[in-house]
Amino acid sequence: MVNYAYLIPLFPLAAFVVNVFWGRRLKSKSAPVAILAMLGSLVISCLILKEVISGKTLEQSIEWFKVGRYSFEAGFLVDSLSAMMLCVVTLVGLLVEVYSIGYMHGDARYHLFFAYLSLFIFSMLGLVLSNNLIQTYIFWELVGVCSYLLISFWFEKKSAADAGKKAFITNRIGDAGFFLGLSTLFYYLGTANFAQISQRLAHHPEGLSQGVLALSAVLIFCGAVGKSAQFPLHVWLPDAMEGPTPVSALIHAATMVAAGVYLVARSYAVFAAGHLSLEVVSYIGIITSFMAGSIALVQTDIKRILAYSTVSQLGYMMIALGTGGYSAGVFHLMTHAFFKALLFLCAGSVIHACGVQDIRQMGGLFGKMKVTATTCLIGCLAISGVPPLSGFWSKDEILVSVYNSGNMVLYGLTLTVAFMTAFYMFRLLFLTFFGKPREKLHIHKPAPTMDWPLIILAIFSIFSGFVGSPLMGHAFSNFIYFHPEHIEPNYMVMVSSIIVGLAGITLAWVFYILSPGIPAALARNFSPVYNLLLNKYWIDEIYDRFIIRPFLRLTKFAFSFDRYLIDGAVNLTGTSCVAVSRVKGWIDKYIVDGLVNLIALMVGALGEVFRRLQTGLIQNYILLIFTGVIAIVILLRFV
Amino acid sequence: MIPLSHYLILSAILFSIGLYGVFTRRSAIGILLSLEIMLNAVNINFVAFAKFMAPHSLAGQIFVIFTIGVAAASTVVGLAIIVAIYHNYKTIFVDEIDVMKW
Amino acid sequence: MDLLLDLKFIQPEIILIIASILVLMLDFMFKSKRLLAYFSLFSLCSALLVLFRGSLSAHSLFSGMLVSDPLALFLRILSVFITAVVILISIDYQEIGPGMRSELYSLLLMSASAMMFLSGANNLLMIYLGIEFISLISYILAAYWKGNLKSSEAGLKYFLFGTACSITMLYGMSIIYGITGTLDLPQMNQALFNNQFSPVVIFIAILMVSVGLAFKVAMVPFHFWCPDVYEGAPTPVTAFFSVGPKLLGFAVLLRFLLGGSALFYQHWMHLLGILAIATMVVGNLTALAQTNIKRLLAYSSIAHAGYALIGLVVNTTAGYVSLFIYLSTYIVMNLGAFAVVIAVSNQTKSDEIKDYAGLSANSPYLAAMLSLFLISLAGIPPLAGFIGKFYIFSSALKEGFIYLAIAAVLNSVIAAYYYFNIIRVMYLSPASSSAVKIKPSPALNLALVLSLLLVLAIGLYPKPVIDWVSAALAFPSP
Amino acid sequence: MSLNFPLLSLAVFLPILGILVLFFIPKNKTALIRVTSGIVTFITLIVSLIIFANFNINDPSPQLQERLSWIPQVNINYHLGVDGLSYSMVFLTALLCFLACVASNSIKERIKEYYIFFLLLEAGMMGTFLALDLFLFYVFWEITLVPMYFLIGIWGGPRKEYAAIKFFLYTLAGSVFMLLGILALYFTSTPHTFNILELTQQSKFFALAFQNIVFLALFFGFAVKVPVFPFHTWLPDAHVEAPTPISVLLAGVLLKMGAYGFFRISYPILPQAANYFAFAIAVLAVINIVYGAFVAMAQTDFKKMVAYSSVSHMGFVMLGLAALSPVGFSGAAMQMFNHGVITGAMFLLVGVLYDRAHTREMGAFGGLRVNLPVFSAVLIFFSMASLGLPGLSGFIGEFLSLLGGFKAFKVITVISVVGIVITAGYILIMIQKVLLGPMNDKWKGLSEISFRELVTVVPLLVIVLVLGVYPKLALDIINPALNLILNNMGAVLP
Amino acid sequence: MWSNLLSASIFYLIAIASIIFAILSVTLKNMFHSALALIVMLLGVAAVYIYLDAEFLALVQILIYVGAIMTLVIFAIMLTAEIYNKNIKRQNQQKLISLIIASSMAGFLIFVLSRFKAQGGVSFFEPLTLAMIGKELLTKYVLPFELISIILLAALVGSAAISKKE
Repeated sequence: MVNYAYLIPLFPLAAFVVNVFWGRRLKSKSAPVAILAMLGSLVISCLILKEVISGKTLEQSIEWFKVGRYSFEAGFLVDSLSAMMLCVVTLVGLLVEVYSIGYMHGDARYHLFFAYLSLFIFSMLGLVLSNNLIQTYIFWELVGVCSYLLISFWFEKKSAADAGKKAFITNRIGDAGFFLGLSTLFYYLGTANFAQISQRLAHHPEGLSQGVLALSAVLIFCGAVGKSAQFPLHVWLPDAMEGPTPVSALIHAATMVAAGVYLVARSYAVFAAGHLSLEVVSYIGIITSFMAGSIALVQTDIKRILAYSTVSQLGYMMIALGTGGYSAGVFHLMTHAFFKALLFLCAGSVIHACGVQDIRQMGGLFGKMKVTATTCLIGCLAISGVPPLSGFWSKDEILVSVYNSGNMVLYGLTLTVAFMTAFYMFRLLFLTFFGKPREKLHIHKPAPTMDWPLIILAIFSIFSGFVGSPLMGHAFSNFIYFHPEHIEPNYMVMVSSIIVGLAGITLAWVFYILSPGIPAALARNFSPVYNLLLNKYWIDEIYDRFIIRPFLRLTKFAFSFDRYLIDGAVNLTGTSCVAVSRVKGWIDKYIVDGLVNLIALMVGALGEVFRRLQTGLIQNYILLIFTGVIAIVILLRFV
Repeated sequence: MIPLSHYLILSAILFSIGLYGVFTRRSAIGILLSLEIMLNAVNINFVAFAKFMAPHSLAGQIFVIFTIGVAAASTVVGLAIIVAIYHNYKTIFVDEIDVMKW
Repeated sequence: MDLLLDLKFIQPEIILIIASILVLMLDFMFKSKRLLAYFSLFSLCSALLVLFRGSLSAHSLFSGMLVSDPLALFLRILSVFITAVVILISIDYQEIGPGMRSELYSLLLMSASAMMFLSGANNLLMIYLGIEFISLISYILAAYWKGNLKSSEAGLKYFLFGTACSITMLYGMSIIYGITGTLDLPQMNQALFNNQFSPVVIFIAILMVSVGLAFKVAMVPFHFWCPDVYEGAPTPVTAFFSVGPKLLGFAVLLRFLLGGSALFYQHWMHLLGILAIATMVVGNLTALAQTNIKRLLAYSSIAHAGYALIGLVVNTTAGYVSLFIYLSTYIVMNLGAFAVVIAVSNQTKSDEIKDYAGLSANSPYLAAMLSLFLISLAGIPPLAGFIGKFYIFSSALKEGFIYLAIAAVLNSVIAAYYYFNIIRVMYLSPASSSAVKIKPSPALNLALVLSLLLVLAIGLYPKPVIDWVSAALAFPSP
Repeated sequence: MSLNFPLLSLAVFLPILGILVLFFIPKNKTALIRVTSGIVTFITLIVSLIIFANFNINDPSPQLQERLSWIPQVNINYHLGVDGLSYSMVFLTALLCFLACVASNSIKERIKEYYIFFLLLEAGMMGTFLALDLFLFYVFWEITLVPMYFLIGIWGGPRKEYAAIKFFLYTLAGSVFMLLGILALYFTSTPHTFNILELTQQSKFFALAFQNIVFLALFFGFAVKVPVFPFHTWLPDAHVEAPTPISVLLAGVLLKMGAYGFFRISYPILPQAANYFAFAIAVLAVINIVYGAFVAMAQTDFKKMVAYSSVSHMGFVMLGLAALSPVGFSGAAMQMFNHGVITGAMFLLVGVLYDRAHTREMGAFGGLRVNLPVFSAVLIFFSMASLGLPGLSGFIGEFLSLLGGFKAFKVITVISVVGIVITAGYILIMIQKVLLGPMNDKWKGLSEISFRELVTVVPLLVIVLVLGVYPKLALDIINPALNLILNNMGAVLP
Repeated sequence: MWSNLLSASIFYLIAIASIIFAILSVTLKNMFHSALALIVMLLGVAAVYIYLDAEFLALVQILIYVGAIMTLVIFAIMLTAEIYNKNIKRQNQQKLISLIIASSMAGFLIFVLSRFKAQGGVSFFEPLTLAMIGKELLTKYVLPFELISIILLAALVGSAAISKKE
């Protein structure tokens, strides 16, 4: 079954082609097409997972094209990591598509939505399956484009268009770094294939100094930072919430953002070889997660909170990978995919139901939306790391790996982030579903097709954790590992994470249910901190003032430089304008046109001098001739 | 006897006088006259060289005969043009005849 | 003294002289002046036939007066061709009234014979007489437009300027005669080599002689007459000036420099080089701001003289071959361009460039023709002009005259600007309301088509022309 | 195996035949004129396909050679030949000319003259790519100048005269120096020859100092055409003022003549000089990329922006050239072909918009995607391609050039990668300004892209997609020729 | 010996006279007077020819130059009727420069030509009789002879064409 792996991405591609060309006629039937394709891929992925669990891996590749002595191949690699990712992507993709039927009902470009969604899933699957860095880079950018198309899906809204553009450009910056890392590796190792890279790195080839290796690792990580919205390039994810919620659920929670982590995992050999790069990964991870976590505390838009929580959780995974917890990071990636997708879809139902996104206007929806509320509760519990849900196990693994890495400051910070996560998730829960309804909101029940995916995701959120838990003998870490490591459960860390989680929940309960006045009071006397967090550390403003605006001014200068300086130095057409002074307008344009006319001016002026010489008087001519003769004679006498 | 160089000096002086005349004379006929002077200077040259440098060949003198013939022809043409100028411009002052310039 | 034998060689010249006299007689018999033109064309064709049939042995005639070597034959054929085309384009030129037609044709025929004599002249006397003959006819032709102020002014200027220069040339000749004691060019060359006079004397003599020739060629310090005379003279005459005398001027300059001054070559080279560049620069720059098309073509002919001079500066057989290839292509293009100028001025009665506005709209045929000739003059392949320029550049580069090549190259870019300025006026600016379709007369059309075919033929397949010219210059230069 | 039938000459002189036919059609029968020109360009396209049929891919040396002595005294002969590299350009020329001819319906006045100049231009371009004799190459190079002057000058926009004469003088000044270079080569080659193949053999005997001077002379000629940084100011004016189908050809083919010149003449004949100037060219290339992208970002006029983007994209070609490695060369050759296809399509689309809205100010549009869905989809597709999105052909050229460039000049390539990001910037800004955002009612009446316009764009779309996914098709044609050039330069390269 | 001295002094007299009259003809205000001055100069030149044993040339000079050409010039002067009003300025403004140029020209020529040494002494071989000139004209220089006649014809035809009334 494994050698049919290439079929998996082809199904969604077929769906995309069908929906794009015949979508208009299919009208509402374009959704089942996409869902059928997704089902096919899911079935194959599960079969492949079963085979991979039984130890079978496969790498096949054909020659894409050959240039000089380098041959670029295209192929697919099926091993434990990719099999797991395949299942996660196809499963979440299927559920999101089912959910979208209800959510996108009645949209003018309904078929286009499903077409873009299938294209996205195709490129994501392609990325997961690819066996070399170049192919990953190609699908990497395709994924970027699909996210651009989906974010600016409702392009009538200017904010959506801007968000799409911002996302794409930030990704592009990350990709530039990725490309440089890729070409350094390609240059030094002569190949881009993952297997060969780890092989050649094993008997560390000459010429490839530690510095260069670390640099290429960091550059590749730079691509991951762009895609997984880590610290310097995270600004695009909160704005990406402009897109429809299922998009946010699939792309900005489960799959695309996870691609960065997947990439680091996939090329872990490069990171491991260079000792410096892992520190960079973990530091970036901690900064991102702490910052995002703190911002989420004060946000009011339901989707923005979840976005910042995603950024924070991705930071978590990066910390795990950074501190050597390879399987911990990947495990958290899987579990996070489920419960974050669940949370986003719940948020989607809430927005779909009451049409508003600001949690301060919501309240007391528990009674009206029982299913959404309960599943949301499960999601929040999972993410806060309350046992026995999946979040607890994966977060615990990460905490253990951080603890084992010996960096106590890092451990402390990770704990505080866990506390913050629990706090803002339950703040969200209490404000939306519990307490008294603040405003008169007309609620209409979400369709059943929107409820079933929630329930399935809730189930997965609960049980997916056990795979990696000690109860099942750390099956997950034996399945996906960089090099086999034996982790014995560290009960102290487990207890501390539970305590922290519960503390966060109770504090949220106290703040928002018991005495709603406290947060407002707190905000007042800690106002500088509150404003800092509310305005997202003013990062967007900083970027705008110090990068974007000077950049635009530079382009204006470059253009004027081009028109006046260079154009002026070479252009000859100004000649006649000097002599022909009648056409005034024409001249202003040329004189204004710049330096190029300078040469033209001189040539013209010289022409004018010779012209004046022609006085028309015959005797001047004869006189000039004989002066010429005399001059020649004198000249040659002495030369 | 009179050495060759004296003749040549005479012709050089006459040539320059003619030249000066061509430069300064305002009337076209004046210029024509000065041209005749220059031509005579050249003829003297030719005959002088014929006598001193190539006494037994007649080339020099024959050349002068032809130059005089040509001088006659060119004077005819010159005067015809001057008359035509006078007919059109009503003046033969060369510095007033400059319709065409630059 | 096999006089009769020599006569056989100058049959074409005799035919033309007789024809020119006959034309005067026929004037009384025939009412329509076109017949006169056809008669003169017929006589030119018969002269051409005789020329082609004539034998090609390189020996001197009339005891050293003429020499009938390949170069002479080449020049004579070209002179006849030039005169034929000039007569062709002057048939329908309205400015010259019917009364003066016969004299015009007879003078043109005489000028043809004069040019043919000059091409073979191998004796100082013959050179002087030939030059004077052509000059006299040119002075008359320049002033030929009876009522027109400009024409008589052109005639006067040309006359005074020309006579002054030819007398200076004569003075130079007298000094050379003094030095060498002979008038015969070959003997003169021998004498110049082994004489005991100081180089300065010889140098001044040669300088003064080439003043006369440079005047004909319109080289820089002697080019002042050119714009005024070209603008003033009737257009067919201007066409004749820009091609006929210029070609002969170069030929005699070559014969004279080739023979006499080979001795002083190193002096000459740099001086001539500087003069060539000066000619190009003055010609091109002043042309930039011209408004009258005849005056512009005058400056362009000065510039082209500059380019041709490079062939002389290089002073190798290849250089001379490129010189004459350049001149033959220049002749063809220039005649074509002037034919169009005549056609347009017949209709619009003006030579101002702005009156060419929108010519492509109402008479596309003429506009296309003029554009083709101008593009060829600018030296853009695949037309004849490029072949000429290519040969000149290659001969300059071959002998290492890099500075000349670069100067010529830059000048051709400037030249392209003012040629395209005319094309811009014709094609890009809107036609004035009064413009009307200009139909060239059949004779003019024939001249146009003939020169167009030649320009394209030389451009696309220059081999025959190059063979012809290199054969002409194959005679062993002394 | 050369067919007895002179295919290459047919390809070059077919348009001239077309001109002769057009002469006999009266001026007012515009429909007939359009059809005949369409047929002529189509047949030329078919001929280029037939050439491919007779073309043996793995034989790197020029094939189907035709040799006729033209001016024997100076050893100039009419020598045509096609190899992988020139075939890609020939096919591009034939295709773009056919599409531009179909798109020329937007030309409304002086139609007969338009098509005569159009066909003459095609003949010139075709000849330049097929000529194997330096003199013939120069003649065809100059032939393209005159029709382009008229095409821009007569049918252009408001400042057409200025743009036309500027284009003409820039290229002429450059090509005139090129002529000196060619002559210098002619005189130093023993036995004097203009033949490119023989000169390549003799490249070992040219001294380095001589090579440098000639390389500089040729560089001026080609750099103006590519255009390389300091000589590029004619491009935006020429593009903005030229009518749409002509700017398709201008961007699609004329720019490639410069780069082709480097490939065919400068590099193989003057290897040491190429190596000597490699770094300088790389620096100019990166200036081209980054500076071009910067200025494109500041544009408000759609066509000017695409013009400056061409400057930026051609920078990659120069980078690939400077890399002097198989990867770099293939990148440059691919980029030449792909840029031709993509920018050609972009200009066609700009033309579609201009014919309807008669303005090119990007700010004036906005929200066109609502009632112009098909047009927007195609425009986004080609914008993504010109952005260098993997999976489309634009990416292959840039990727290989950068990879090749990286090997040779690390810092320069890093800066050029910044160029890619800026390219993404201005393209997305363009998409947002023109297509996205609320539908402004000014353009309510705009009609969707017509079938004929779509026909001109679809073949390009297919090529971009096919070459994007499977570039082996094009690379297998181009690579043998490039390897041959590199082997000849072999001794010189590091 | 004494007769040599006498003829030499007469020669210098004639030379100086012709130079003076040349200057006069160039500077005189009245055109008619300058024409007369020119005639005298021409006669002087004829005398110089005699000194140079070119009697025939002197004759030709007097006959053609003075006889034909000068009469023609005087007719032209009459035609253009400028001779009477004295007050018109005869010389234009560039007098000074032309003086410098003309004199430097003279200087150069004199400096150059003065170094000509007489060659082959002054002995008289057989006197150059008129018959010899005639024979030479019709044998060696027959072509120029014919040519000069055609030139004169052309001049005649041309000037007639220009000046005839419509």
